[in-house]
Amino acid sequence: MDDFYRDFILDHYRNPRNFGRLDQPTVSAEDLNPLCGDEIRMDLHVNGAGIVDDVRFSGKGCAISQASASMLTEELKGMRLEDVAKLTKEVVLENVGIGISPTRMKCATLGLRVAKSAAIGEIAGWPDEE
Amino acid sequence: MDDFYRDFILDHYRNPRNFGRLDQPTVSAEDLNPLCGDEIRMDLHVNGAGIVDDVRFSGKGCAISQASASMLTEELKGMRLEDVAKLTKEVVLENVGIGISPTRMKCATLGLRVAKSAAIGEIAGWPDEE
Amino acid sequence: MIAVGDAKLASIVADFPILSHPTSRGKRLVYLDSAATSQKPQSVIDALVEYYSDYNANIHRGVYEIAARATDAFEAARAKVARFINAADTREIIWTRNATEAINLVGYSWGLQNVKSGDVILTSELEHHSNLVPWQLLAEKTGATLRFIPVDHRGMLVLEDVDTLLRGVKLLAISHVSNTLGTITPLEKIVPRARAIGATVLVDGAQAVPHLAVDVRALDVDFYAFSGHKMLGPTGIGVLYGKRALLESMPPFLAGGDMIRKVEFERTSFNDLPWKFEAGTSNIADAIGLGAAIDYLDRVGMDWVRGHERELVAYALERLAPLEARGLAIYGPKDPALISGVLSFNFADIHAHDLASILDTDGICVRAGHHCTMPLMEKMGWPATARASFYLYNTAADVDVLVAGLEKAAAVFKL
Amino acid sequence: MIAVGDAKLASIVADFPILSHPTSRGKRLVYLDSAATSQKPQSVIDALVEYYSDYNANIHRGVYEIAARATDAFEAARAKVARFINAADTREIIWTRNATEAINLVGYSWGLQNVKSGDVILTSELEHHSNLVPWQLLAEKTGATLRFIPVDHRGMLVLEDVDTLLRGVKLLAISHVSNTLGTITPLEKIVPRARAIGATVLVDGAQAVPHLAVDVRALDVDFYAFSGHKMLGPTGIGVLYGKRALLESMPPFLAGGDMIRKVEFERTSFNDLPWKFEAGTSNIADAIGLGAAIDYLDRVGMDWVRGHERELVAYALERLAPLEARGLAIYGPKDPALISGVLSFNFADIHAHDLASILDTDGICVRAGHHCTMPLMEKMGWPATARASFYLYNTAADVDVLVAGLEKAAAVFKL
Ligand SMILES: Cc1ncc(COP(=O)(O)O)c(C=O)c1O
Ligand SMILES: Cc1ncc(COP(=O)(O)O)c(C=O)c1O
Repeated sequence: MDDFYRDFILDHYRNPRNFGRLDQPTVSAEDLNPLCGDEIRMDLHVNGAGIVDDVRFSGKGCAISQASASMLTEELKGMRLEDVAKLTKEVVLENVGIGISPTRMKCATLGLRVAKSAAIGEIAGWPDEE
Repeated sequence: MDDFYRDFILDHYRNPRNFGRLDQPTVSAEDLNPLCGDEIRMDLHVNGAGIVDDVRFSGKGCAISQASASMLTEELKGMRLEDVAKLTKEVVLENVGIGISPTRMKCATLGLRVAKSAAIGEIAGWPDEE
Repeated sequence: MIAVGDAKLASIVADFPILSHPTSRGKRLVYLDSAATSQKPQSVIDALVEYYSDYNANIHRGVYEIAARATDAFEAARAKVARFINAADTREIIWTRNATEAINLVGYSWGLQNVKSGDVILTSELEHHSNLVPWQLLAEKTGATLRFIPVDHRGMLVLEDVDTLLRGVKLLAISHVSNTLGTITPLEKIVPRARAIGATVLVDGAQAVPHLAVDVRALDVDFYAFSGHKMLGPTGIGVLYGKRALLESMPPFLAGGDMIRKVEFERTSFNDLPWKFEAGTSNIADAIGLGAAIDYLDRVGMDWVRGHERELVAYALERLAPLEARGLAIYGPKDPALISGVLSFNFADIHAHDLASILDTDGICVRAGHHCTMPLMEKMGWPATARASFYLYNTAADVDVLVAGLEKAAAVFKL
Repeated sequence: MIAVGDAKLASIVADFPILSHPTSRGKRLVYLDSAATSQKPQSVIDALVEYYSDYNANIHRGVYEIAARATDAFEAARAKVARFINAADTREIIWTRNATEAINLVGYSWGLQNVKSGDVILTSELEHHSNLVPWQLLAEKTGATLRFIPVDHRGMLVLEDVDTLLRGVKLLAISHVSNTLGTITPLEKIVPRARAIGATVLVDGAQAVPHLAVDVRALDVDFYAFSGHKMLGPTGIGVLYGKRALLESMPPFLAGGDMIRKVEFERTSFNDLPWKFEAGTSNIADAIGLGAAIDYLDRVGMDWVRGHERELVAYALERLAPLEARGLAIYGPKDPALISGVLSFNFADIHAHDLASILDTDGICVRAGHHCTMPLMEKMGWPATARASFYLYNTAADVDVLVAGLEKAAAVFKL
């Protein structure tokens, strides 16, 4: 696990890309990893062609969740919203590379889960409040 | 335990002495052994001198509880109510003799507990209903 | 009859260390009280020892190695339970202490939310107190009324008028197998009718899951409760199965660590299933132990277990029959197809407690009393019964020892 | 500092089998998470094995030998608990699954009976969720309000205005020792004031009973809750202590077998204490296991345990001090006299989870997160902390390994 914290991970952790909020997001979602308390919010802006043309994330948490989310935002820009909804955790694993332990997988995939749920919510419509 | 069931125990079980109810008991009590379901009721009649001059027991249960209660009633007759209140389980153990296992002690002393609580209740007054 | 040389049975018996330890009087232990609690195979004991000796740690929030291993083993045990009773989803398996707590959980959470004054709760006359008293309390709190499916003189539920009985019923709470008589409830005759009128269905499976192959989806019940300790597992662990949508809609029961999502001073949001219903540190070791018990039952096969118990009951009925002339009364339908491995009886005027004490001197463990079914006993007019209950490790020889013990009791009581 | 050759400590360490099993990376296990759950000595594991292998039987209603032995062992364990915390009466000891269930039992039984709209429940800002969320739920159900004793920046309760805080209070629910900071609540300053105004007092002793000598009568509390698994006992067993008169006056909580006196179809009368609150088959084995844990702690002596933890904390504070210049922030009062064996910290900008992961690679088990005290974390502005917690089997060498692990983390994160 200690070999996981390579320079680029620490760099994304300490200098997260696309950090903050969008003024006029098309869709936002946030989630919390109840087991460790990490929180992430994702704001997506989608253009008329269904392409994510801007994205921000915010939140707090460990290097794994923050770096993974930061790297993910770089991928999201330019993607079709439909494809965001279909992302699998492979995209995260490719980003962060080796060494993630099973206990920390939930940290690594938190940003992804939030982005996907934003995309799915936007496409399918959020469920009505009961 | 099998040597416990001697002739006189079986006799008291099958032909319990002083079995039934009194028409005009001075005091009655009943209790149940919640662990085995045995139930015993004792009716005592106490004369002006504070002496138990008549007694009946009723209930259902195992040979140990019924025979012990039956033998106890024979002792109770003629006792001062105050002394009934002070009886200890030795009286039962002397009556039933050897061989009672610890698990069955509650059966053996059920009649005694009922008789004592009747006597104590009569002497001290039953607690008020709250 | 059980073939004397049955190698499978012999190897099962050898798996239970307690069965090779003689009693203080030097007798072979003849354990005929599995309906109260079952014995445990070495593999279950080993699973506990392994957890405590190798990877004891609290679960869910630990990032270190043994915490991860404990979490995995704990959740793997839950998955084993889900598969064993054919639940659709692991999240439908809630750990409780025992069947009793599982039933109470439904009473407090679903019950207080859904049962209203005037509603009817339908149960039966042969329920264990654990599937009766919680509903009495719920009825008292809500103003609902209890109604009972009657039993006939053989201890079978009378189901001719089931639709009448079901009229206006909000909850059907019924046992799958009676612990006193072993009678198997024909759930297929009641549950679909209850569902048809929109009633919620809870089944007390404490005596079923250990002895029969149970499929909660085929049964189509809403809730199903059982205990680990009666199915080769440790004490202190039980299960509530509930349909996911129903569990999702219910308020939490106990509150505390692990069942929360986010806590602020004034308010709290709750965790996802199944953890929403699991407050505080779970019984980690015993959940893992129950997983090992299920592995064991899987290896033996539930069909074998059921078949073996049927054979034992048939053999016992055959061997006991001659004693009926001397006053032995066996209760229940006396048909191995209708009952699980349970026989309740009385012997002439020997009280069940005395009978149990005399049998104990020969190493025979039977239960005596009301078996936590006082209303049934009252209705049947039995002050108490003696109960012999069988499980996969019992043998024809055990039945023979029981019969000899009864002969001895007859002699002691000069019958 | 701990004398390297301390024979007593060495023999204690040898009693815990897990401590001699290296991790998968071949490291010695340095277990610093006893506040989450403690490790178990061989004698506790043996007590479980003995029960399951020699005298496994259900209790209270069995007349046969092993049932009697199981009942005796189970009730003897209850008596050990009563003596260990100096309860006046064995009947004041109610078995629960854990501290969380004990607290919820009070909430459901005493709480719903006694707490009314407008009543105040006083608790503190440093409570574990298990001693907060049950009161939120009770307040919601009854219309009562929650009030909080504040904590200062060191994590100490601010008690200057305790009489003002206590005004109108029906229930004081407070922890004896904080699981996040280890701070020991000066109960002697609060409880008598609470009693003076007639408030009922519940103390969450989950972190106290394992580490300090606790005397419930000297503390004069009404209820006291704790868990076996944090005090060398098995998972799945906990204790609610309650004053007898109070417990007598309370309605039952869970309903079912064993807690009843007489059941009829329509009504039930309940059993005597303590069984009134113990529905269904108890966690027999683990109660007996907790008894063995108490025997172990008795042999070591609670004064030794407390003294040893104080020494360890003092040594750890001394060894960690140099790292403060590099960004290590240790929370809480940093005074071994005021805290039990718990240290919470953060290291520069390394998130607690990352820290715990890095330490794990060297076999060091620390907890990272909110420790089920989210409101405290929020108030203090800590997103998470790493927590090292000590117990009787920890050594100065464990502290040294922790310090080395932190040095390594600093290198990994290029601090
Ligand atoms: C202070 C405190 N209270 C209550 C609890 C809850 O204990 P359990 O999870 O064993 O119910 C804990 C355990 O983490 C604790 O530390
Ligand atoms: C039919 C039935 N239901 C419920 C129970 C309660 O099980 P437990 O005591 O494990 O909660 C039992 C156990 O005796 C039972 O036989």
